[in-house]
Amino acid sequence: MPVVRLVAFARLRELLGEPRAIALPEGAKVGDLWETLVREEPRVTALARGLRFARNEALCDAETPLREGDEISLLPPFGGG
Amino acid sequence: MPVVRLVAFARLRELLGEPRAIALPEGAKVGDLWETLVREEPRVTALARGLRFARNEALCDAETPLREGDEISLLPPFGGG
Amino acid sequence: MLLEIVCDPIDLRSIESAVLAPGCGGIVSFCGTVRERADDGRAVEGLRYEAHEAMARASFREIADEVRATMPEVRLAIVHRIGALNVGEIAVAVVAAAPHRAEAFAAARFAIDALKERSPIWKQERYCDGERLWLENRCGEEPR
Amino acid sequence: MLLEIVCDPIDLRSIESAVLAPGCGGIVSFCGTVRERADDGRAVEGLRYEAHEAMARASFREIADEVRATMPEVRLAIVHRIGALNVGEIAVAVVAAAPHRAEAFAAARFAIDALKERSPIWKQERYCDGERLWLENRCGEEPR
Repeated sequence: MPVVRLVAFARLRELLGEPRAIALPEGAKVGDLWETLVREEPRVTALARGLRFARNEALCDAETPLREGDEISLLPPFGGG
Repeated sequence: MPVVRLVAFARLRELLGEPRAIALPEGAKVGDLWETLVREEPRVTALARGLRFARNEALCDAETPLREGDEISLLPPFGGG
Repeated sequence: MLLEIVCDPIDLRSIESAVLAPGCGGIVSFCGTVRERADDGRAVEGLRYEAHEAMARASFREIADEVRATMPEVRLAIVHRIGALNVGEIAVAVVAAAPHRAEAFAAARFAIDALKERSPIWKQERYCDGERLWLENRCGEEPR
Repeated sequence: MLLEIVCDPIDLRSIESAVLAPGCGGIVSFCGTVRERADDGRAVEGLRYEAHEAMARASFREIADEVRATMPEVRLAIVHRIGALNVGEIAVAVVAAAPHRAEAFAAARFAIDALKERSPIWKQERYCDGERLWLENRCGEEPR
């Protein structure tokens, strides 16, 4: 049961809340975390387009395995500048 | 005998001096003014490359006739910026 | 290289001073400010920016490294503000100093384009009518 | 449009303030300063600029008119200093503000390139070894 820290930004932060710990089944991947969040808050489904993930400040993909203590960031399309 | 005001810039100003009046024969053109200056100060010859003339603040060429009261500017290649 | 995410108002002059060196004859500054009207003409009350600060700073370093690799003489600053901004305030400043102007222009333009494309920063436009909208940069299209 | 030949030190911030409008989200400033070393490496004591002031101002207006014709939303300033300048001082400032950054970059770059090519302004480099040299812009070549 890895416990990871979830950090969401922009509209996703508004829907999912401030950074928090979340426990996932053994062997879970980043994509499984996203599926868990979709079940928790179905409105995030509409935000999947262009979404990127980062694990410990490095971009990763949905197949990346989760490890205890990982910080997983949900990065919607950027709007800086 | 048109009298024109001669204004030279940069190295030409150093050689020909500050703005001054200069009298030329009736029918003289801008090119004749230049020839007069070359006789007066032969060192300006080396500065003919890229030289442009202006008559009353508008670019002109050596064939432009001189008229009484004209301001004739000698514009070496630019160096601004 | 000055590469920062800041919460306080941006002082462009102090950034330029930090970048400028006696060997640099050309300095190009790009400054993005909060406009009073959105692209659709709606009156804007202000913006709110947020960032993954560590990743944004890392992206600035990556951009600066790429500039240095192709234009080693350029000195670069990238500073982005986060939090709430009012109309007219500076959201982002990119300053590039170089011995000659071609490199300064190229570096500044590259840096702001790259920032918009790859720095994890988000912008919420807040309109005078009360609506709030998270805006995405349109990458690969006509730059804003 | 602020288009000037000045004798006193250039205050870039006040030029930017004059140009910036609430509808402009991007502002690009180019600033040419006096370098401490010439292209050949010689130590520079300072520069001296002179201009045909009336013709130089007219050339700035012509440049601004051309910018307006192709980019009507751009607000532009061109200010060139003449007289004696020390190392590090600003010789020329071009500021372009526009709703979007592409136009601001394009206008600033066009204006400084055009100024170098067609404004009757002359630069004398004064070296620490005592020599003085009138320098010509290299038009149509790699821009400085």
